[in-house]
Amino acid sequence: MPEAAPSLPLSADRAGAPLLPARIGGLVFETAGMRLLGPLDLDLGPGTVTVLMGPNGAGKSLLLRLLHGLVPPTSGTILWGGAPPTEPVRRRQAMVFQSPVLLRRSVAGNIAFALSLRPGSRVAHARRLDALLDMADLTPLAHMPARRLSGGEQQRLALARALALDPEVLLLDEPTASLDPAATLAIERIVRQAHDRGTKIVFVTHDIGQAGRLADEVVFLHRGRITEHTPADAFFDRPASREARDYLAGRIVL
Amino acid sequence: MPEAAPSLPLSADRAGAPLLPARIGGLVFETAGMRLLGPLDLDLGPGTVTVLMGPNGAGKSLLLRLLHGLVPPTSGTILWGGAPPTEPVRRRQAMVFQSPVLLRRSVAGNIAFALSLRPGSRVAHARRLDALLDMADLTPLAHMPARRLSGGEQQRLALARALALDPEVLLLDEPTASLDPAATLAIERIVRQAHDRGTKIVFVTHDIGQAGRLADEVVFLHRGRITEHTPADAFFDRPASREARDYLAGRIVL
Amino acid sequence: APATAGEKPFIILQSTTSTANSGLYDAILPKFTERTGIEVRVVAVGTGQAIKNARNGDGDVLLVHDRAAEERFVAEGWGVARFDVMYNDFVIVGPRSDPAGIRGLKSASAAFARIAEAKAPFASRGDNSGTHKKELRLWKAAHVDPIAASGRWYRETGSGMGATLNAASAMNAYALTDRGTWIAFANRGDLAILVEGDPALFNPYGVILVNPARHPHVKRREGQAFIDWITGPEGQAAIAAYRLKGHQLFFPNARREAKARERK
Amino acid sequence: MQDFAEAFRLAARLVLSGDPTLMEIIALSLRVSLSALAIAVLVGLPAGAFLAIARFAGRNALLVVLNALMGLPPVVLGLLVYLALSRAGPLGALGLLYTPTAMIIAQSLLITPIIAALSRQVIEDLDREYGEQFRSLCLSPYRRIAVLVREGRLALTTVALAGFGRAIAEVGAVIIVGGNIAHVTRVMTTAIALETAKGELALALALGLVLMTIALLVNGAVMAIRLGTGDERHA
Amino acid sequence: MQDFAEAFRLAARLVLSGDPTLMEIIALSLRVSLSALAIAVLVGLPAGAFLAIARFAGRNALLVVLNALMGLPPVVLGLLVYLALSRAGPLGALGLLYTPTAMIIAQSLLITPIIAALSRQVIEDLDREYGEQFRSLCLSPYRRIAVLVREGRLALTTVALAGFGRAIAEVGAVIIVGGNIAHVTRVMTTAIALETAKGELALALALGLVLMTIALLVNGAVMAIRLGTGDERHA
Ligand SMILES: Nc1ncnc2c1ncn2[C@@H]1O[C@H](COP(=O)(O)OP(=O)(O)OP(=O)(O)O)[C@@H](O)[C@H]1O
Ligand SMILES: Nc1ncnc2c1ncn2[C@@H]1O[C@H](COP(=O)(O)OP(=O)(O)OP(=O)(O)O)[C@@H](O)[C@H]1O
Ligand SMILES: [Mg+2]
Ligand SMILES: [Mg+2]
Repeated sequence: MPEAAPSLPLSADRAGAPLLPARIGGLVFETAGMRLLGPLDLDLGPGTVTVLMGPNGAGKSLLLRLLHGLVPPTSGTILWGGAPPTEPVRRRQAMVFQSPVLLRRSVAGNIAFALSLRPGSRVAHARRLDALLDMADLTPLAHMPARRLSGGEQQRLALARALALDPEVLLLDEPTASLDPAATLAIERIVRQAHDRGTKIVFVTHDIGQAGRLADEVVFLHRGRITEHTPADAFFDRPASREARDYLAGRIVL
Repeated sequence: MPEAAPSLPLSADRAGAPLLPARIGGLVFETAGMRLLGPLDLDLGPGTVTVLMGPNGAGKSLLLRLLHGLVPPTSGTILWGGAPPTEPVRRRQAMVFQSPVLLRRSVAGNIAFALSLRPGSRVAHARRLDALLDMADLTPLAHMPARRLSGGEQQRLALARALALDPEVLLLDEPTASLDPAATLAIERIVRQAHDRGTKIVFVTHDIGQAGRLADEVVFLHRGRITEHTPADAFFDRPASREARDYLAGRIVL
Repeated sequence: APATAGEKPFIILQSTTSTANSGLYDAILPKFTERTGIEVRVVAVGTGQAIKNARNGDGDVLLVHDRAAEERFVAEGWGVARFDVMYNDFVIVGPRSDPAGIRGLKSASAAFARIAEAKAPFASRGDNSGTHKKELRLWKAAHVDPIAASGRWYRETGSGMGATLNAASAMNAYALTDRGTWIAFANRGDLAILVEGDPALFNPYGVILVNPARHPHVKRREGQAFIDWITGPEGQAAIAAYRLKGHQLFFPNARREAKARERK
Repeated sequence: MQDFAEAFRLAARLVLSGDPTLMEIIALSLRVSLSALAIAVLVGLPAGAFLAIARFAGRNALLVVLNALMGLPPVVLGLLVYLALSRAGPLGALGLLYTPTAMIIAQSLLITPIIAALSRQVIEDLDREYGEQFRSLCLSPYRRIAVLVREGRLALTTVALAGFGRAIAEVGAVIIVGGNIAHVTRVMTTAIALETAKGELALALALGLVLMTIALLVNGAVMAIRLGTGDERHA
Repeated sequence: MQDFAEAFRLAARLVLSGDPTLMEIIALSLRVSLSALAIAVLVGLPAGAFLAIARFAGRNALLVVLNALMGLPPVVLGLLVYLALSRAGPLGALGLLYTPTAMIIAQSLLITPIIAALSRQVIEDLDREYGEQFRSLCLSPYRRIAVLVREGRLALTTVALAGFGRAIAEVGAVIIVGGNIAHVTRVMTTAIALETAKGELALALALGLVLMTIALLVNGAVMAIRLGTGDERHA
């Protein structure tokens, strides 16, 4: 992975009303009579990297899927710049899932597929494809069947594919869980760069060091509820909730 | 997850010639004309936790699969106590894959399935099942469909299932990549306990802190070759190879 | 619809499996085509199905062997007129061991009576075909109600002649068959002709032009040409000349005048 | 067109009248096709599963043969069984020709390759996902097949329904080995063929409607079971 | 038994002699069944894919009907097509009855439900894996189907081969709408039925052997293509 990730040529200009702030109100998700999430209120503003933390099974992945409009809430509202996350909104977001779902094509084919979903000339797409492969350090593997990649390589490919969509909001579910230290730092740099270019970042991680490096603010989730939503400095210095304190100390969060 | 993981009742007595030391000589794995691993020599002794590290795509998962006899080497030998890893050897090992492959059954059903592969009375198995669920902190989720679990919960289930096999050698491929800090520490404790009971541990991780806590010795893999194989203290204090130094520093390993 | 330009003119002949399977058409139709340039496409099905198809207008000419049904067909206006073409005869076949002892009987109904008495297996077509109707008339003449024994010694195969003979051959059962199919039939097993020659076994075939007044697309000219040919000297001679395994199968008997009234 | 209307009227009348001959025919159809299906599943599914997980020389050739056998014409199969069961044939002494047993034999032979070929594909796809895990667990081939079948039960049910469809709709083989003998071996399809040959098209269609109704009921029952057991939950 | 031996000899002789009538029949069989397969795939595969990904009221009922249609007897379908194409029927004016076109229509109708039902299952299983990712990417339903079909191409090929098998082996429908007219609509299966009716069992079997050889060649060609394109590589 190049030490300084090259900045990616952007595709078309972004259009439409701003997606941010996002306002989540009274959000509840239940299935089979069990409440998995909520009730939960949350505002996500522009210009910040929001890191979502919480123990396993707290509902982080579920919250991302709700924010992205992949599952409908049982009750409550999710509004991105006033609009619910239906297709027009979702098209302006990209999500990297906790376990990558890759197409049975080559590495390059997977990225090219995502590019083909966005406007742009053949030449522009080809250029972007090269840049993305380079960014994810996958150029030597461009022609490999994607499903044969190592765990970390697959995760990098999934991120490159999401960036190919040139989203205004990037929802990342533990995108560096299987990455080596250098790749982790490189991905963090790329995420920072995207953020600097105006992309809203929502980042799920269990890596406290990483959260400290990336986060502007932290949302801490526990058993489907938000126990705190604080600026990063405050969170790591003196977490307000007992749950977050236990979590950061590596103690079981009850 | 309970602070002090209960020690698991063991099933039948272990029998047969010892599996250790394992001797790997001249190991090479190639596919489609590409050399993915080797040539590589390695001895794994009893009584140590061996941590396998190396950048993404170095061949760590592949090496575990070779050690476990899931793929045949192109050339070279792998001998566990003198025997190649065919079924009689593999049956005394257990492997936790980098991405868990769970059966379309309940959480408890997945563990019960593994238990059913080992001798033991119904009662003994039921007792062990409860202990394993407790150990992995999955008791409240025992009747959930396993494939609906969160990423971290799935990983814990995969580990519990491997322990259900009561193996003499435990091959773990980034088993805590998606775990929260407390669960990570709990798993480390469980692995240590298994080690204390005589189970040989081979542990792949990118988490340097974790490696430091667990490792007796470190094998560092780079581009399919072993660049160093050193006691843990030595490795973290003054790694012998430039590759390992770069890796530990979070620099790209070339 | 008339034949499209460039395509050879053809007619569709709705006929029975017994005539087609005997090889008769393969032998005589090329002569007609050679003379007139008209191809004859034979659809060989059960007599009932052939008549139904013709009623629907899915054929230009009908050539079957169920006189009563043919005359009704014309009377109801589906056909123009019925002409005699040829006849052959039915025979009773059965196992050489002849458990019912019918060999050489002169009367078909007497033979049937003995079969019933002996409860010897009998394979019936059971499909309302010309052959089946003939068989039912013979049972009636023998004062036997075979349906009462259906599923026991009386086996209704509900199939064509060939399939019924295959079944009879495999079961060593008696059966009524037209001679043409029998001579052409290869899978005889232990079966042989046991009774033949009774005038009651006479089996006439008639030919009818499907009524263009009912079905305007019927190829009246070509169809009539076929009827004229097959009932004329050349066709009749061809029928008489056809031999299979040395046997004459069909006997021409056309007369020149129509048997039934023509309808407008 | 009037044939359609009449077919519906006839079908309704037939069913409502509870005509004993019709009931007998329906019962035999179900008995023959479900028996054949049971045999085909018992043989074809494990065979397909075995082919899915085994690797040996000539496997590809065997797969080609198996897939090609899905195109075995029922009439040809019927003839082969006929020749085997005929009095003059090797199994003639059993006296099975023109019995429901013969029909079951023919239909099982016909649909076993279909079940095997389709199961092979289903299970091979699953095994791609589970294969290494199962080898790690040292499952015996028998156990591995059993688990894969269980994991793939939804798709395999559809495979079985395809086999059932083929069997219940099949006429070419059963008419040859069964003989379509009234009250003995007459099933829905052979009765339909018979009425067609008679030119009784409306009646033939009516019987076809009844047959489709039966097929719908069977498929509906299977769907109800699927939904009832909540099998989709684990998918 | 001697029938078997004779059948093999006859089959070899038939093929080696290159008998033009036989070649004509083989060509027509392939033309009809491959055309029907092409139509059935073009219609049934997208239909199955749509059913796999769409959720709407009555979907389960529709799936039951679709699965049941796999059990539509060819004779019944043949009759329906016959009634439609008959001169007395609604499409009679087209003059399609007793033409290869009629046979293609009947066979496509017969195998479309099979292709649709089996593709539905294959694609639904795939969509369980890809569904959320595709919704995240905002794929149009059309694109989503296209991608799923591509991802499932191995299994879908087997589905198509099952459809081909059903078509090439089918006799009940084509004999009704085609009429088994020599040199016009005679295909392998209707020729086999004819020889069977004539009691020429050895010849019928020989034709069956030839048909199976064709099926083997088609399946072999498909396998060769699969292996050649290295499709398994991405699996
Ligand atoms: N469809 C479902 N049915 C029942 N339970 C579900 C379903 N989906 C998720 N869950 C449960 O909801 C809880 C939250 O899951 P989620 O995947 O959001 O956790 P998470 O915070 O992302 O955890 P992790 O850190 O392990 O990824 C889990 O306990 C999970 O088992
Ligand atoms: N069947 C295969 N064909 C081609 N290349 C393969 C195959 N299997 C693995 N590879 C390649 O081999 C290399 C080693 O893979 P492996 O999964 O062992 O890496 P790893 O060290 O476990 O990495 P990670 O830390 O990302 O899990 C990778 O570059 C991968 O792309
Ligand atoms: Mg998660
Ligand atoms: Mg790995």
